[in-house]
Amino acid sequence: MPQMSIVEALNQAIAEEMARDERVFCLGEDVSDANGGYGGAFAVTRGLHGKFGPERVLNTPISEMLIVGMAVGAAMAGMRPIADVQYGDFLFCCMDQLVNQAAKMRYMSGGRVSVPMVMRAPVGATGRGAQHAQSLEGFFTHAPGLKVICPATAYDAKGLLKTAIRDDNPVLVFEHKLLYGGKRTESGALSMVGEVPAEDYTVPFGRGVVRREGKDITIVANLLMMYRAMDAAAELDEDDISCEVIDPRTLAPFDYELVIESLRKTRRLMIVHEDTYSNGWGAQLASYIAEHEIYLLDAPIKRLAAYDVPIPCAPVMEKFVIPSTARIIDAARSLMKM
Amino acid sequence: MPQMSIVEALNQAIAEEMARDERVFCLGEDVSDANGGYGGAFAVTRGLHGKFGPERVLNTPISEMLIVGMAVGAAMAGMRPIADVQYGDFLFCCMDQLVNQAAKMRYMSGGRVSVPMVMRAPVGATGRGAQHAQSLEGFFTHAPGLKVICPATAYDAKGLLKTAIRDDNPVLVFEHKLLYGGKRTESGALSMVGEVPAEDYTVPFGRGVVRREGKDITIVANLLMMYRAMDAAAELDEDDISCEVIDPRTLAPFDYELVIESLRKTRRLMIVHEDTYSNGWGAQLASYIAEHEIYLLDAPIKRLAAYDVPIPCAPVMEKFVIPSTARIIDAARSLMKM
Amino acid sequence: MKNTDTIQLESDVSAKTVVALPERTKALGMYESMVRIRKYEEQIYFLFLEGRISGSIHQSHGQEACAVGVLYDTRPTDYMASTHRPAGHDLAKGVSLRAMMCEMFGKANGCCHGKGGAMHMGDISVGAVPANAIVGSNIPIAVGMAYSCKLRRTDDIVVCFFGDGATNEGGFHEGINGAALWDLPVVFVCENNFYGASTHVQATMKVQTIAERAAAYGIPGERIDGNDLMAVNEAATRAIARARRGGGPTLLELMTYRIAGHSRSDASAYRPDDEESAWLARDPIKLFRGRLVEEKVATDAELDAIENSVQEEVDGAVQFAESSQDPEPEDALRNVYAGEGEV
Amino acid sequence: MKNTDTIQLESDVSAKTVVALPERTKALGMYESMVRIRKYEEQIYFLFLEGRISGSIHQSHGQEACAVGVLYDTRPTDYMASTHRPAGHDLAKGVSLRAMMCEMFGKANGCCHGKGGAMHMGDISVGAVPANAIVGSNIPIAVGMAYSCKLRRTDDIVVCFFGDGATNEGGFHEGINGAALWDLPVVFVCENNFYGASTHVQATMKVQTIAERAAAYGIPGERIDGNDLMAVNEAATRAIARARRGGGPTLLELMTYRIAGHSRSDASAYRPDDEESAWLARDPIKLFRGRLVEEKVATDAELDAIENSVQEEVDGAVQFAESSQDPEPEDALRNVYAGEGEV
Ligand SMILES: Cc1ncc(C[n+]2csc(CCOP(=O)(O)OP(=O)(O)O)c2C)c(N)n1
Ligand SMILES: Cc1ncc(C[n+]2csc(CCOP(=O)(O)OP(=O)(O)O)c2C)c(N)n1
Ligand SMILES: [Mg+2]
Ligand SMILES: [Mg+2]
Repeated sequence: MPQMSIVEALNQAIAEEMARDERVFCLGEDVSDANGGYGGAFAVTRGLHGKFGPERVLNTPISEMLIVGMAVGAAMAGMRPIADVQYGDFLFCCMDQLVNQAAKMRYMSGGRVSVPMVMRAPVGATGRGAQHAQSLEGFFTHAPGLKVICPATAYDAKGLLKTAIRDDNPVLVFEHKLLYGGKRTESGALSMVGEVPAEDYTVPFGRGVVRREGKDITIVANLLMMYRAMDAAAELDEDDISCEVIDPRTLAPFDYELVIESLRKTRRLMIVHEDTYSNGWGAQLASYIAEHEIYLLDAPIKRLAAYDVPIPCAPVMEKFVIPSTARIIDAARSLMKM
Repeated sequence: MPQMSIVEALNQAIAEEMARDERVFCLGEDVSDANGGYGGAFAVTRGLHGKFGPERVLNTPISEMLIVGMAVGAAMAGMRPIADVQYGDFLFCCMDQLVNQAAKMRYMSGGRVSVPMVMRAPVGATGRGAQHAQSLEGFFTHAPGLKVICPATAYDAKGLLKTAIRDDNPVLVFEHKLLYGGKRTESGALSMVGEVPAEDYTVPFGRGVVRREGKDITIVANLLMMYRAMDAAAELDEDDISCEVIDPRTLAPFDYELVIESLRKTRRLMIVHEDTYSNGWGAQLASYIAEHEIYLLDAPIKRLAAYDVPIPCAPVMEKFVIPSTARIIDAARSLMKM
Repeated sequence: MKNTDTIQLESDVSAKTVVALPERTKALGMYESMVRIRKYEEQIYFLFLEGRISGSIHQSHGQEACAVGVLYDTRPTDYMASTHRPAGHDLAKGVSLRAMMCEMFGKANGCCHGKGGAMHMGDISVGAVPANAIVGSNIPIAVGMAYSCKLRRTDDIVVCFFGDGATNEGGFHEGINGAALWDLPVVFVCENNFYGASTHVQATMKVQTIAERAAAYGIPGERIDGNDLMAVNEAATRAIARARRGGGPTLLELMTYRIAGHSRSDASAYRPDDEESAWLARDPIKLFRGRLVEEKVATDAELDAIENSVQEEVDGAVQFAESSQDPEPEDALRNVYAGEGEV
Repeated sequence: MKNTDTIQLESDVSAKTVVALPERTKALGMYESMVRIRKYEEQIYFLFLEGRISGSIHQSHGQEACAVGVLYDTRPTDYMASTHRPAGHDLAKGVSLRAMMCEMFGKANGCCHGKGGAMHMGDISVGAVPANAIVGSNIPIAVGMAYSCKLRRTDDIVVCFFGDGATNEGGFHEGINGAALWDLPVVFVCENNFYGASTHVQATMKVQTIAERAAAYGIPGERIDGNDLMAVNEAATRAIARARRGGGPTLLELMTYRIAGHSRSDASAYRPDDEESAWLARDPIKLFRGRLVEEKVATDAELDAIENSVQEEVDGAVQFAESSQDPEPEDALRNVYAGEGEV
């Protein structure tokens, strides 16, 4: 099977869907690479201009409301836009178009209008300060009408993005800057290269995946944190603490069932994300388990998240704020003692 | 003690603070009542123009980014603006100014700049459809750097708003349209009139209040839902189910201690809000208890919230979506059986 | 804040040449369409007073010539994006009055199945997308719909309505700039009724007209008497033709006045009496009717007959709506997401 | 997308009369200020190459005359609101170079205590508010600062910088409209360097100049050669004076060019070589130095001495920063909220 980075997988997904369905098009700032342009701030749309031309790979002014509003409007008119605003933090500049418009439009029309659009947004802290660092999944899992996905492998990136493009609802795709593995590598980046089938495939929404089996603790972690959880699990193995690591892959819909199934075995739950502690997406998962499956638990639910601060720029502080492998290991050890 | 509505209490708080501190001013669409203007969409700023003039009661264009951006800038320059955008839903139009700017500015400056501003926003469903109905507390409890309050009585409205105005941080004030008790009454509105001391007082942030003592179930509920919880508690009393009702009053900071203290007695927790179920503010509270005080619980945590849908317009559906007194009663009864 | 502008505007406007009436079928069709809007909204207002429906409405009373003048010649496949004040636009675009009335009653057979309500009225099957209650936010959406016309190589166009107040929103700027940049087929129609809620337009911007803002985007902008049905129709015809042939967007500023308050509960205390009565005298339906009779296109009796038949239509719609089924409460859980059993 | 504009602009600009040099102290001060920006940013760039600092930076290399020409005569009590490309503005406004260097190294004694980083540099004590990395969002904030000047009855003013790309943001429209409406003391300075990231300004708007957008708000707009220090200074002086006396805002469009890439990792593949070399020949520091020598305000030796002393300052700052303390990791938890023990 071909090996590729997440950037390449995302790029392939878009290219294949654009070839398959002429309703699909991309728009955003610098998405085109015509005449030396970027092909996306993280090169995800590189090469598409050459294949599909400027109308279907539309460079826009720096106008987030325009970008997302156009995506909403074009989607309502039957197209399948894929919008890009470069950094997740900038979604706040067009939040009305996402939460008041994209999310509510179908419902307000009594189901007579659909908004089949995709909004891609990179998240994660990379030494650029608080306005280029936020992990904001929890804002969007709080908006009924939106679907929210967060692929962490090349396989999932391609398969989930294809599902998103074919879905008849607005889908937010959170990608992690340190997992892209493209040309623009950063300190702290993981060089994720994974197998991706050559043939067409999709990954369904609402299905998490067990990345590693274990019997003592269920760790649910997404994006970069999933890899830290895997590292922690490998180390904890030496302590004889066996962790099952679940990557939820999609946050809305959420695969509660997979977590519950795992808890039947482990009876201990840890949730790790780079989103903030207060009202991060893990709060909902913890709350759900405490509401529906509390009797499964042999210990308190442990949550690790970015501390409740804007992301600081200096590396020493930034590292401290984001859950590290060491913090996961410590938390797992103390959870076993509870 | 004088009796007054929440609208009157908020109006008094602003008027007194404006008289006390010349740095305080109001801005927003239609906030002035000069020449027959509204004095705020819900009349909260009525009469202030006459007392303080047009510069300190500034009618703005319909420009939410301008309104909130100006508040941020003026606050950074040492003023104490009180901004108004008419309906909470419209905060999405200026979310960047709230979440990327107001919330992060102090931190990004290393603590050298403050943003002492107040953002008022009415929430709650009143038969006007999905774009005038959202209860959006959970979006803002998810943004470190912001404080979030939700006064449900005239006493708290005045005391908390004064604290907010005097606070050196950005504070979001969520007010419920059906609790205003002003001139514009709505079907479903409670005619809340409460005692408010004549002398200057403030209500501290981070301190909830027990609205009714009980020993079987702790119900934490804010704004309109607090009153429904009180009604439910009264009815449940006849069943010999004794509910303690806690009004958190401020959501960030949150008075976890008061809830925990109550749980030591009741050992059962129900959380009720009009915010959505998924990632509503109650998710964080449930998650916190499941993490830190799970052993206090004799039963699962029960959460009641608006169902995960945009708010429908038709009364029969709108009523169904928002937790009713009957739903609270049913949930309490089944919680007692667990 | 200078209300003298009103007068200036009228003189601006009267300086223009009078646009000839169209042939009789169209003339009567346009008259009927304006009357339908008027009678529908009057009826809604009474229903509120009688407590038979709840919620609120923003009436377009007095602005009917804008809706009808712009939309009369559009196709069902052309899109129309409206605002918190959509009833006139929807009716002129061809949304069923019955389905709208049912929506006002919160019935299951409303045009949005009871989920939308007064501010979100629409019917995509006639090109009326659900109206938008976020001031200015329909503008970027309209641009996206226009972009879809371009991508699909149709010659359909998009009409995007908004008020004077909306032109101070960021979405106005971003949206019109985008449409201009790519020569998209949109007609931006600003109904300048002098007020955004209680605030006068001159208290929100330093320029005297909204039309002149078009220059910042390199597109034509034109100010027109919005109460003169034929003037509106003539300008719209040009703008629509320009859009259809790929010539790009136009910004039309229609000078008009809402006779009713901003919303149901508004008594318009902020408006001078003489301003109100001056505009009342320029009621667009009266003006047009006057011309129809004067220029002998129709008799008073014929026009009365139209009014009566529309009144019957409205009365029938009320009866129909009142006898229609409420949605089931649980219907509230449907239509959030497409697919998956419509959950 | 027509790069011929570059040439047109130059001819526009050269048609204007040459602004006389100021007295010697100011002239040398301005020269020093431009050199300080250049050497600071060059140093930062080398530090990246050597891997001694991490993250990224957006250099203002080539745009120094904009920062210095506008800010040289401002007061410490005047505010300045910058962007993702703030170093030049900050230095010209008087932020300590040492404190900025420490911030780049992520040190506890950085001007934002290590929390801000390259895109949020500032020091409120000299009027430089933390720079803003959200394109366009500093504009409404600047308007609020100007409103505070008005409320407090000072005659301080606000300088608000942004790029050509930012003028397509909604915040530009809302912010400038507000400032115009209330005659607020702001000078809006658009540094038009022809590109927003990899996208040419003419691919983002249909109008030819940004200055003409001022008309949509009823304020003056002026296009100036941004590489001609004295032309910038002259226009800024007028705009600042107008703002100080309550005359309201001005929009200045400064035509300039960033010699470096958009950010550290950008090789500017989207720019034609001849365009780059044409602008390189118009390096604002070289141009100004040429005049200083030609008009005998200073000798080459004097100017070299200034350059050397600035270089020493920069080298000293690097040494100082490298030997400064890192923050404690736990410092990350401070400064979120004011009060309550600074938590
Ligand atoms: C983003 C947003 N801000 C504020 C409002 C509240 N609001 C509803 S209508 C209105 C006035 C709109 O004025 P204008 O655009 O002139 O339209 P008109 O009502 O006159 O038709 C306001 C302020 C809103 N619905 N959306
Ligand atoms: C709201 C927002 N959108 C996009 C970006 C990403 N971005 C950073 S700088 C930039 C280009 C800005 O261009 P311009 O305003 O011309 O300033 P310049 O970089 O040329 O100085 C972009 C798109 C951002 N930081 N903020
Ligand atoms: Mg209006
Ligand atoms: Mg630029």
